[in-house]
Amino acid sequence: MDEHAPLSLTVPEPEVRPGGEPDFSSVKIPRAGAIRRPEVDEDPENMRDLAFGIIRVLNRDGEAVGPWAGTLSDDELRQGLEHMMTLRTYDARMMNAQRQGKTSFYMQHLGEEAVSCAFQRVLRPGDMNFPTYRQAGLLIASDYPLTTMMNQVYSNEADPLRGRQLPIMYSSKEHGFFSISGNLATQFIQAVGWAMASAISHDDKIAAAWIGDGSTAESDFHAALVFASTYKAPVVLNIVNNQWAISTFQGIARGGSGTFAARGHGFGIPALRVDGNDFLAVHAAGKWAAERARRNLGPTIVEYVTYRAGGHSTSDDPSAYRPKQESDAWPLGDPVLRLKAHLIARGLWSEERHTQLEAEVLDRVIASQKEAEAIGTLHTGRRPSARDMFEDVYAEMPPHLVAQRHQAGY
Amino acid sequence: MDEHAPLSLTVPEPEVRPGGEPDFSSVKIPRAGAIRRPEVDEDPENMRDLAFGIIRVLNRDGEAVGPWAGTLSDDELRQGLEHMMTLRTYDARMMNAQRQGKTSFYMQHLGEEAVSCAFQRVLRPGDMNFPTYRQAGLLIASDYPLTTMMNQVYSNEADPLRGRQLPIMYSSKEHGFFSISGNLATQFIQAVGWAMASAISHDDKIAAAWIGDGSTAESDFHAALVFASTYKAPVVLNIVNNQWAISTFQGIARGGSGTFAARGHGFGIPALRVDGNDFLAVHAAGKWAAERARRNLGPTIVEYVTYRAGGHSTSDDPSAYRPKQESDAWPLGDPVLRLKAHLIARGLWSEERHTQLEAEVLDRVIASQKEAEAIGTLHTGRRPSARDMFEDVYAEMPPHLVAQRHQAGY
Amino acid sequence: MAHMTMIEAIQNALDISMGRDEKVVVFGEDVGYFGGVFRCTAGLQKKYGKSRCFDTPISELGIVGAAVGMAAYGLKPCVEIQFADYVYPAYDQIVSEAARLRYRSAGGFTCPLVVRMPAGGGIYGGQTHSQSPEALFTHVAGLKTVVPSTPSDAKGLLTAAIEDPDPVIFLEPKRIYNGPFDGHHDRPIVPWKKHQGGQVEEGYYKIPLGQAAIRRPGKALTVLAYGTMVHVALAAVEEAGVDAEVIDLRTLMPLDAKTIMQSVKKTGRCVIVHEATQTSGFGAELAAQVQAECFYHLEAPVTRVAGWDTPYPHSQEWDYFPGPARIIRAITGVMESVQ
Amino acid sequence: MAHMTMIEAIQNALDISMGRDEKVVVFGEDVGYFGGVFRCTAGLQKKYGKSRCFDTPISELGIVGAAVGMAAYGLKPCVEIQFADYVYPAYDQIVSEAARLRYRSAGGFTCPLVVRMPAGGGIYGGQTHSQSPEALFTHVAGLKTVVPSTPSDAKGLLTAAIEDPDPVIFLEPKRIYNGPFDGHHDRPIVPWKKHQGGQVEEGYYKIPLGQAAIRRPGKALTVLAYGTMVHVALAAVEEAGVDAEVIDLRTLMPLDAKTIMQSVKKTGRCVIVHEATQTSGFGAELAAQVQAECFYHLEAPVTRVAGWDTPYPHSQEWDYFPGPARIIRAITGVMESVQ
Ligand SMILES: Cc1ncc(C[n+]2csc(CCOP(=O)(O)OP(=O)(O)O)c2C)c(N)n1
Ligand SMILES: Cc1ncc(C[n+]2csc(CCOP(=O)(O)OP(=O)(O)O)c2C)c(N)n1
Ligand SMILES: [Mg+2]
Ligand SMILES: [Mg+2]
Repeated sequence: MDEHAPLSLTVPEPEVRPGGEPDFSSVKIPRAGAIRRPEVDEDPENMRDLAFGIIRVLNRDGEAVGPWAGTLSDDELRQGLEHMMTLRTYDARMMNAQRQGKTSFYMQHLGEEAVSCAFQRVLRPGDMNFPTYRQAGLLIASDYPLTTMMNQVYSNEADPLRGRQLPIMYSSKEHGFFSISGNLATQFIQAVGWAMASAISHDDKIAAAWIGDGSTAESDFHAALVFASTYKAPVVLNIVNNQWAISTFQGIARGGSGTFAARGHGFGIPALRVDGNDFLAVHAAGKWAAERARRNLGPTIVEYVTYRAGGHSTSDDPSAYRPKQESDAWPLGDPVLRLKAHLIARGLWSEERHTQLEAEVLDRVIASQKEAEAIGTLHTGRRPSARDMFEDVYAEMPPHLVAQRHQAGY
Repeated sequence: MDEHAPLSLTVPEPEVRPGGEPDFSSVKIPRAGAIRRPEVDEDPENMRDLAFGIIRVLNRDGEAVGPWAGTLSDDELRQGLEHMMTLRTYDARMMNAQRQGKTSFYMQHLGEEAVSCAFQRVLRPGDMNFPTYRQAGLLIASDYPLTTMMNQVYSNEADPLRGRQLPIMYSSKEHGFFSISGNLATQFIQAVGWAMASAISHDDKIAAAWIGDGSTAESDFHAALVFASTYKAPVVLNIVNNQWAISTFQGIARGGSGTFAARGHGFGIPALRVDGNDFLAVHAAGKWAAERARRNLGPTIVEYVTYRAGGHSTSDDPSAYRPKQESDAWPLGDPVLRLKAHLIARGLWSEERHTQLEAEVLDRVIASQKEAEAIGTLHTGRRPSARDMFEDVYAEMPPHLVAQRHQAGY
Repeated sequence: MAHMTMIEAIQNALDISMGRDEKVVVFGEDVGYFGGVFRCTAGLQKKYGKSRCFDTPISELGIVGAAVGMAAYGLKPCVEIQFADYVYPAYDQIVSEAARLRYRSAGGFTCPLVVRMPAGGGIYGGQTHSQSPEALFTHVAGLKTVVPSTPSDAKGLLTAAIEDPDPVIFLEPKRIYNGPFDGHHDRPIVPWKKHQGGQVEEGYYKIPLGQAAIRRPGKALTVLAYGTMVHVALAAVEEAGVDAEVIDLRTLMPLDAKTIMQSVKKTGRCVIVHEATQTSGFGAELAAQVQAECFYHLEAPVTRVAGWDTPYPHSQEWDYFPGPARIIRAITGVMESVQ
Repeated sequence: MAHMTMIEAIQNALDISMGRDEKVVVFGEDVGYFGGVFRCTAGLQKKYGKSRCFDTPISELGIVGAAVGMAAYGLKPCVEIQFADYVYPAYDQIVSEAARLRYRSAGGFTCPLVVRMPAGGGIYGGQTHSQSPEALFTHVAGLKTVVPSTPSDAKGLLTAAIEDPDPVIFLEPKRIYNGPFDGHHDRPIVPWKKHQGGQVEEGYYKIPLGQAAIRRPGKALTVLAYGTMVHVALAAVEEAGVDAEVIDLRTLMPLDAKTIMQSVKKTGRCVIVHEATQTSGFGAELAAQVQAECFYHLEAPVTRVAGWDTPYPHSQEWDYFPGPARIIRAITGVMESVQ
């Protein structure tokens, strides 16, 4: 037999660490318009290439080009811009509120606004998102009241979740937004189950599952792919690849496969890879995938290539593990600026109107914030009662909980 | 927006159920020798085709043909035949012993003998298998004493596992056979961890993980693929696709993907698909995969296409869910007969020698059985003491267990 | 009234529930065409179609995770885990998701879901076909946990569990699937036909969750048990010749503390019997509550008879099983206690 | 002696263990380059290289499952689960595999493995960053479970856990990572510098698993606690002005029953304090054992003070937390009990 050198362990590393020069030259970015758009009922085996490219619509000059362009009206585009700006402003205010001690914790979307804001436009009333903590754009784009979001973040008396959940763990059945779990990935298979239930019921509603790049390593991701593949569940399986999972770069979860989208290939699930900072591309890909679900053709994986420009949460300082300027070097740009440039290029928008809208959005967010803070924040004002703590453990409170509530003085 | 028909749930079904005519015409079987043999260090992306074919060496005339032929010497082939015959005879005797009440339970390998018997020959001393309950051939092919196996099945006093484990849940570190778990799939990620440990220790040992088609749906399978892909663990990831998981046909676990081997594609793990009833093909594929591991090239998936000719276990009656003659219709034939025919075709064997060997094997198995039964069986003879029950929960018995042992009268 | 085994009673409850409410769906490993390895779902696929009763991939996580999503949609999934020993891959979906969905969404989403699983030993199943993991569920706020001891109860409790608006863990003592068991494994097997509990009311009925049943009234001491151990305890009590009150808890959570405390206050003595490993078993909770509530009535320490703190062994199964001899010893000990 | 926080003490134990034995490997989510979200593994990758301290994919199952394989190979993995609330995906690998490997292979394979995880509330972490799941491990034969209450103990116990030949669950009370906590969240934070337990011996030492520590000797009653609640209990005892004996269990399994029973036999009264949900919490086991062993010495019912039977809420955190007021009420109740 041959002799072999001793084995050794491979541990993937990002190309640059703090102190180094950010370098994304290894990220292959196809030009806008370059990726083909197959029919939704094409055989998944013939769409393998789509998991390795990046579907892009907006080119450098702000033009919408190629087969994926043209899914949104002018009004929808302007509205999309407004949603993204609202989300960004909301985030900035809440980050600050957390620093001021008005709440315990916050997680922002900086750089990823297009993903959830654009995707929400492909859904219909009654469809259900199973989000992670970084898709508040789904709520904003479906006109969930900002004040209600803030009430949740502040855990005040008007918090629809009665102070029980960590800030940003929103929940609204009416807005097609499933209760966020602190446990990563669990929602992915639940979304598949929900979609199966819709199919079992001969309904026409579809589900959208959401997961981060890092969280695809969890078991629920596998269960979701297995069940979705077997029962052809009407679900869109969204993977938001923002390059980082707290301090861990996406190469640790991705391993030897080229992309996260490619995970679908072992299951016969078609997979798209999309420029997540391109509002138009996100919408086009989402629409294609949703159409597959609605036509009972089964699940689709969509990987959004984006970048988490901020810290993981208010508890995180990314400068400890990646170069400070890495965010600026990110080659897919900023989703807000790109959509703005597109609208201006098409004569639908101007710097002036943008500045004006910025001010309007800020006013609106501040007004909502005042409203919420007038009710209360984590430590001041009107807050949920400790009595609330014992409700909703079960539909009907069992004797031992009644006794404990009494013991607690309520 | 378009109108859509109501959704409905897809539930895959096998083509035939009891009462129907077995039909394997949809199983595409390439002719022997047809599948190419790439270099072990070829880029996994360029080997995708190998997950969809079936590597076969033995053709209808019993000749060994094509690029995967020639990995075994004449002696090794004759020995392989003997191992498979021993396993089959052993199984038959133990099935019978269970029926006679000498033990509680048994699981046989009928039709799948080539997989474990041939694979064991690619391993070296110190390598470690993480088997399921249907790879006892690994023990037989590494000369683990039959009597010891029977002692385990009988839970008698000489059972190395002291009566604690269900029959056939063997364990032998010395024979590179990891303790079998009743919980499906858990061993798959453990094998990856073991292989990582070997790499961390700059050792030259490799691991072989084993899993059934049905069990690939479990979470541990995903964890194994993720970790093996990320850390390039020196492990062979074996999937034994015997078409059934108890009463559930492989289409339920496989879903929309063409094959189980294809699961590797989402992870950049090269995947072979092999005729599991062809001793030579199993060996050749296993050797190729083991070589990749030894050269620190990382994991390989190998799917063995075979057929569970018997019931799932002694608790199972397959005629309730599949046609009785399905096993005869299985197009890849019987592994023992095929290797026998090959040896005869090559003039290395004869009907007479075969009959003689059959008798010898039977004698040997019966002798072992007598030896084991002279010690004891589940309900008679010398059996492990209840005292044993309290040992090995921990290395050192803690006070509460000492007290319980006393309470139990020991 | 009809004679039924516990398996038939469970099948019957599923059948009636599926017939009454098309939101009820049933799935799990080998549950569809074949009807379950213990046959509890036999015939349901044929009767209600493949999209209401179907086989699943072997992923307990997937089974429960999908069921949580279905329940959130508005269906009422009743899923089978093939053996309770295999529930752990689904444990996260049960404790982090099903149990807390109503709470964390303040009632916005709910999870009416039943997880059925055969539990307990006594069938030479070894360490992975014998476990009684009830205490791992009773510790989790938001779950209900049920363990029936007769076909009649199994049917009524399962029907109630399916209609319950919250997630219910339904543990089926597999040793008594086909007949009651007095703990003497060397005696002939008794079928349910010969037992009162095997008389099952036909048609629809429910037994409310949270109500214990006094199986044998008595004055000398109280024995608390559930599932298989109810029958073993009853036999042991007869053999010991003690006038014990034997309470079948039926539902562990919510617990019928009232019935328990009333009894112990009357008898002043309490023995708790379960098959699960003793340390941190459900008997610990019972003992803690009983001594707290009945402190001034107790004439002897509350005593537990439980599985040893080892895995459930294969060939030493009957040494592990807390059979009549051990129960009698405990009863005698408790009766002899003098302050 | 050096001043250390509990985080530093844990890092120090890992550092020393890795330095002494190259079989010790450390991994988990964000554990490598960054050094862990709580910084317990800071500097280890730099010092010992990427193949002995590394980041993993976000798969608790994968982390523990791989560790089981590594332990079977002969390494000594000490892995981190980022929060105890996220251990459930690994629960099957822990209870079905790590815990039973020695038993099922009759010692042929063993599993010297430590699973470290920050546990407990008091940091506004809501229901998924606050849990205390110790009872889910103490019920499992084959596991040891440790909960330190000071930096000094954390270092000695973690070193012992790493050297232990069997799997150890090591729960780190995150509320006291940086300083002891008396339960009064509105008072200024105290650093470990000012606490005796923050004085940590330099270099290698071990504290054997299975030995409780009497934190405050006393005659009037016994308080059993562990982790954060040791400090809360000590403060409550002072405030109540009762001569209580406060026992820090340190290891829940194996339990130092001797020290406990000696104390309760002396004091005749026992209060148990833990942060986990009461029903089927570890307090149930303690109460069951104490009443059984000390029945004739007890002058009042054994009383539990624990988290309510609800998920751990976010904004009502301090209503959930079993703080000094509730402990004092329990102590007073137990002291007033008259037979
Ligand atoms: C089961 C589980 N394990 C670990 C964590 C801790 N955790 C919270 S967020 C996170 C990183 C997730 O990364 P990714 O999925 O890429 O999402 P992103 O934050 O980048 O949007 C981790 C490890 C958790 N919440 N749940
Ligand atoms: C976690 C777990 N779930 C369920 C089972 C019950 N079970 C035992 S074998 C089996 C079928 C396995 O099928 P497959 O993986 O195809 O292996 P095969 O029996 O065909 O070799 C099932 C469901 C188990 N042992 N463990
Ligand atoms: Mg990410
Ligand atoms: Mg199979």
